[in-house]
Amino acid sequence: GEKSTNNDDKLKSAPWEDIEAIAEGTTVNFMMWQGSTAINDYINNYVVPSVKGKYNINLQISGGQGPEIVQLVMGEKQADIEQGQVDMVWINGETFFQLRKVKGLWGPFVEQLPNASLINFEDSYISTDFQQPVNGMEAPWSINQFAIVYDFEKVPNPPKNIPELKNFIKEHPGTFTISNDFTGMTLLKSFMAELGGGPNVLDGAFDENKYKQLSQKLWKFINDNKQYFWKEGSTFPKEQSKMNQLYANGELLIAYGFNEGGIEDKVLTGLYPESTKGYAWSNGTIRNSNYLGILYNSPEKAGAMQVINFLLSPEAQLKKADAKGMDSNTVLAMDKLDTEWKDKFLDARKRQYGPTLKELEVNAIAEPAPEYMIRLYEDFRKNVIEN
Amino acid sequence: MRIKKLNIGILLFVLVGVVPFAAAFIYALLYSFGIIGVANDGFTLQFWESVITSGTFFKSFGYSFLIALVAVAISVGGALWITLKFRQQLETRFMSFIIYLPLAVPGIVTGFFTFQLFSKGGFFARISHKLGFITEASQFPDLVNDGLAIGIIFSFLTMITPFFVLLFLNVYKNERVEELSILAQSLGANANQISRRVFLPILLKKTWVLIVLYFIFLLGAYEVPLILGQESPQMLSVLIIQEIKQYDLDKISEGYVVAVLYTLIVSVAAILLFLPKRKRAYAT
Amino acid sequence: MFLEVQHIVKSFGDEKVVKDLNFSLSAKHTLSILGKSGCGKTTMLKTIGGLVPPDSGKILLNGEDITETKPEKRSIVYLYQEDLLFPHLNAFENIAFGLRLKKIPEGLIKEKVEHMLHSLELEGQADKMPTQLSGGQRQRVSFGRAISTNPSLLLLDEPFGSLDTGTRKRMQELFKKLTEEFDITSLFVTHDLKEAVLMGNQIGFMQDGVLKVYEDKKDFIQDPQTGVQSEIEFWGGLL
Amino acid sequence: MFLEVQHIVKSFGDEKVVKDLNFSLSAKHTLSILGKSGCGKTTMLKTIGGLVPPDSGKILLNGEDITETKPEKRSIVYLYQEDLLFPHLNAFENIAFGLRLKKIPEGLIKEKVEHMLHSLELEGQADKMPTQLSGGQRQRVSFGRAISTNPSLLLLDEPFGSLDTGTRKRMQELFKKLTEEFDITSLFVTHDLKEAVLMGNQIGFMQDGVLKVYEDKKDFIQDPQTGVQSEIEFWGGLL
Amino acid sequence: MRLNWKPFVLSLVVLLILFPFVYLVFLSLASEWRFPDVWPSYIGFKNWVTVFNSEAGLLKSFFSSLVISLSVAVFSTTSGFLISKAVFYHPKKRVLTLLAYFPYILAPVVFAACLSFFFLKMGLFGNMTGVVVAQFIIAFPYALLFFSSFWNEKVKSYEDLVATLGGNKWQTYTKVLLPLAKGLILICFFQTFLISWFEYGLTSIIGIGKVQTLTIKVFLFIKEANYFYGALSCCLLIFPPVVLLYFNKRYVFKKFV
Ligand SMILES: Nc1ncnc2c1ncn2[C@@H]1O[C@H](COP(=O)(O)OP(=O)(O)OP(=O)(O)O)[C@@H](O)[C@H]1O
Ligand SMILES: Nc1ncnc2c1ncn2[C@@H]1O[C@H](COP(=O)(O)OP(=O)(O)OP(=O)(O)O)[C@@H](O)[C@H]1O
Ligand SMILES: [Mg+2]
Ligand SMILES: [Mg+2]
Repeated sequence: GEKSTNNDDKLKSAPWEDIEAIAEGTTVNFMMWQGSTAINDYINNYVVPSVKGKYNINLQISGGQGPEIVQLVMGEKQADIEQGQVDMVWINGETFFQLRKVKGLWGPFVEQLPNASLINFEDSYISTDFQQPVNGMEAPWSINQFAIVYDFEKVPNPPKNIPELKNFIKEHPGTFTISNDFTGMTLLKSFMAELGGGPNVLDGAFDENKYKQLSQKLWKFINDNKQYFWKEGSTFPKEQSKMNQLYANGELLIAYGFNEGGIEDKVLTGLYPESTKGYAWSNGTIRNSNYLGILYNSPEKAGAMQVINFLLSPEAQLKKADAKGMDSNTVLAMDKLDTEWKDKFLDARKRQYGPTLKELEVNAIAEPAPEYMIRLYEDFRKNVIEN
Repeated sequence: MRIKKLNIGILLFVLVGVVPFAAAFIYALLYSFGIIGVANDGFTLQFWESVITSGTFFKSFGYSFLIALVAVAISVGGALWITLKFRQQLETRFMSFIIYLPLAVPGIVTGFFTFQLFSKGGFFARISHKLGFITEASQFPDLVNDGLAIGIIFSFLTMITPFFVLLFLNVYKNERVEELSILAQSLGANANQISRRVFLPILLKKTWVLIVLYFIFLLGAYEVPLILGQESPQMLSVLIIQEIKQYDLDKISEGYVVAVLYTLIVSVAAILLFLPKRKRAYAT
Repeated sequence: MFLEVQHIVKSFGDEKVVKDLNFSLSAKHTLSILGKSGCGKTTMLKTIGGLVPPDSGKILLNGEDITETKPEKRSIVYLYQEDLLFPHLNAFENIAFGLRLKKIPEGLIKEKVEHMLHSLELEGQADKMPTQLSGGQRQRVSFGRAISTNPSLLLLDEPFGSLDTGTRKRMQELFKKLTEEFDITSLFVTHDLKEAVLMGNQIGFMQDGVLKVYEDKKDFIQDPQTGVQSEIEFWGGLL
Repeated sequence: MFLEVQHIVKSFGDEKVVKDLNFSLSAKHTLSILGKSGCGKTTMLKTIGGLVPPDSGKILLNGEDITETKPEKRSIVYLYQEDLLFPHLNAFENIAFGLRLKKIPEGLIKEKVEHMLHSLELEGQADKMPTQLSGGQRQRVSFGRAISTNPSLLLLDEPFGSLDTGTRKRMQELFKKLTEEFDITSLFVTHDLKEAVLMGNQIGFMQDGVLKVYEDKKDFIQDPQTGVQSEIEFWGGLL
Repeated sequence: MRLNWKPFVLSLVVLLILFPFVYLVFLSLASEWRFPDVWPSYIGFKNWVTVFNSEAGLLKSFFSSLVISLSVAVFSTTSGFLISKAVFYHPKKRVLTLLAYFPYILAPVVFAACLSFFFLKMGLFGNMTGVVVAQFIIAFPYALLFFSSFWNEKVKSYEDLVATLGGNKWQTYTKVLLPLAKGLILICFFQTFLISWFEYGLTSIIGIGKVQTLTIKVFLFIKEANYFYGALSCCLLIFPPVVLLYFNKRYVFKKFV
């Protein structure tokens, strides 16, 4: 145990050539969400063969998102497993917060990655996750913004603020809802910011008073208008995916989600109608990044670093930005790239249906402190669902 | 010699059938008191307190209980009826294959399928729209994710009724119910009396244990209520997993409290139900 | 004639088990039937009871053609050769079964069944389940159940085969008493010559799928085929 | 003595079924056993066969204490009262069963079983499954299965109860022939007085859980309790 | 003549049973199908092509699923049959049976969550052996209870009969017990195969996605947004057992139903 910890510590300061040497020929386990064909296609048919070819690394993918990763880490901690089963994970702020809490991440490691130099860490949407500085404990993989999704043929004028939403659901009862998960709570955070009077109201550390005051207003708004929600507000979809299905089959007129609503992919696969569009709330919606981390007991930390470095390379990021493919926004800063790559990025296939990150930029809000999320979960259940 | 041989079997049984359960239960118990768990720091009653005072568990338990009860009652009733009326027809080669088919459909597929059919934008809603019964999706009746758990119960029915039909057909054969029925007839029983005094008691007596087990199985069902259930009250497994996987790591133990409470209640019920020597039970 | 059986034929595959069965029986009479093992006695009874459909022929009960009638509509009780008891009921309830169907008041049922248990020499066995009874006890329970419903036609397939001589004798007496009391007509298959002679108003001998009914018991006793003569010899020789 | 049974006691619950059973039997002898229905005959045989553990007492076979020996090691064959045939095997295979266990060559089995089927008057029934056989045919198959293994001790529980007089006689002769040929010792439970007299070298009468073995057949015939006398009277009266 | 309603009801039942299979296949071929359209605007193999292209190693998953499920079915059916005999002939049968119920009482998902710790400790994590053992623990009590009704007085009599005819334990099994239980054994095999085939929660925890069974591969799609892919996944899940059932039916149905 002692020795491997020492070796791991050395990795943090080792020159990249050493790391590359250690990484050569290793098998790296990557746990990630596998629920999309576009993402699986990118990973299985591009990333896996590429790292094999370039670095002779066997990249093995296992399925699992936030809760599974947290459970795995907690389980392995509990059982004192020194050689963990998973090396690297794909996480968002929610999981980052949880993993930090149980000290499940290894790092900092980001600065050592050669491709990290192409990322603008000045950008607070990249360097701060859930109001917590990332500090090199996780590498940004892509950046995206929460967006509202609608069908412009059915709804020519979608609501852009709370009063408009109120009128909209009175006109179209049963066509709007809040998913009782990360996505729904994120929407509620933007609502809370709006009720507080501006996009930056929730910035900074958690403020109990502010929360109490604003959430009161929020619950009042929801409860007063619940009867116009989906199923008259008697219940709410458990997950965002369920809400998306309801939108897809025509039950809901409005949906929402990260990754600019995930519209492009869903239209291309025939789930959403081609008349689907996305936009940002006028008071702003949350913009954040998602990240790649290395677990505290990863047996192949060097291999994982190598893979992450590859994932941050212009080549991999460009491929990932393809609107017909995984369609995610690069975290690379255009001004740090060679012109050759810059041009390629500018020439990359553009979205046909979904909004671009640029279009939403003006209405971006930073993710508030994690405590807001915890409290919203609890109080949404107490004050709305069980009410 | 004879005794010794049996004991190896029993030993294996305990090893595979009992030890894992006991270990899992103890693990959950320790977790519920905060004794283990990475995010916990030592023994506390706080999780038990908060679960018991919030009342969510008991609501959930009652809700699950009712759903499982209704589903088991209807499907046992239906399966008995089918066995009674269609026994001969079901024995043909084609039918005997057909009735096995539903066993190849797992809960998650049933849930998925039920949702596709019965949601407000689903298959039947579209047909209703085409036929002019409704003009908008929201007018379609609430059949999934609904308060009365219609969708869940429907799924449960399609899952367990075929099983019960197969079970009853078998018992019917093995216990010579056919011959006993004819005997009862010649003793003057009419069709109704045969069902009540021969068919039902023999079949139910032979199978009640399995019926109770299926009830428990439904009580702890996860996938179907996850897809078709509502947010409050939820069925127990959904509640437990939600708590265990929750965002707030400090409260994960509450999930284990619910699990332990649930296990205790059902165990006590099972002991009361199964253990007393039943006077009329005949050797099986 | 109460029961008339006309030209009944029944085969299993190529094997003609019952060939042209013809006989009739007056009401309140008992016809004893003897015959070699496997000669078709059980098949005949089951055909009359409606449990096995005949290939051809006719059965009349009280002048009515019942060949196509379902077993439960025939008001004929068939007593199985093997003792078929309801596995979920104890001895008491097995006997009470037919009575309960008739909605007889509880008190009366209890009285009747207890009386029957007493006559069957089964006191103290009332609460036993079928698997806990001895072979002869099961047979008696099954007999008691059949006879306590007072059927108009009773088909008995070796009802006392597993009983010792003493018990058998008392059961025979019980049977006689009850058939007289309740005007029961019956076919009585047995392998016991003595029993056949004692129980039957008439005696039939089945051979090669054909039933020969003796007009008179005398004829039966004198017929060397039946084995009565050798029996007389045997017992005489023991003196 | 070949078989010695000493102080065997067996109760079911409160009911003492076998009380202090004591008897012995020489090799190659047959002991006929009579007794009232439910008196404990089956229980006694099962205890000797090792299928029911006695509450106390001792069983010696050939001088060796076998009370704790497993049934398959006793080389005692018990023939069930009800005809218990393997439902998945036809008549031929049921009879061949014991032989197959001994890994006798196929040709020999075929020969032996066919011979046995012939002796049992079951030609043409070889391919039938148990449910297709008549009561008496089943009983004969089950008898044939038991005896074809040539056990050293054979326990028969009413082996011929469902047979007609003629067949029964021939089976009795077959049994005599085979026991002599293969030196089989046996206990023979029957309800038929004649059979008891014919088959047994000795006769035992079971009552109240105790077996009384008559020294001499004469004593048995003269004992009014056994019913032989009334039988003699009956048949004499028919003349 | 009274109208005979049975054939109608029966036909309806057949339709109801077949409908899901047909509908799922249909849905997996559809695309762009929304309320209130009664007919999809696209029918074709687009979804199948996309999924088979993006999901590398589907075939490999299929075979590892097959290996796992067959092992679990074989182990649990065999041990269930053998051990159930010891349990249901034991004088303390009632207590033992009760103990066998308990794994059911602890809801399966919870059972899985609690067991993972011990699997981690024993090094049975993230490999095929671990998954087989874990699924075996779930399937075993099922198999055990499944055979409870088999061990009755009658079977005991057959066993005794073999014993008095001089047969040893092995012969009792091969010549009588197994042939008698053949139908039940096949059904139990099929059921435990299904338990293993459909097992998701436990497999995903113990196998942590490294043991990629078919179920693990396709499960996400059922839950995720694109229900056309979901239907496709359902097809992948349910048709292999149906095929197995079809090939099995000759054996199963003769003896059974
Ligand atoms: N398993 C059991 N549980 C309780 N009582 C039993 C059991 N087996 C037998 N008995 C009782 O023990 C007594 C003797 O039974 P046994 O079968 O030995 O009689 P038997 O002499 O063979 O009678 P029969 O001639 O009628 O076959 C009967 O009263 C019977 O009810
Ligand atoms: N289902 C069947 N299939 C084929 N053959 C059968 C079937 N039932 C009876 N048999 C045959 O028909 C013949 C007559 O059988 P049945 O049972 O009527 O005889 P039985 O006179 O009652 O004989 P026992 O006195 O031995 O009971 C026998 O040879 C028997 O094997
Ligand atoms: Mg017969
Ligand atoms: Mg007996």
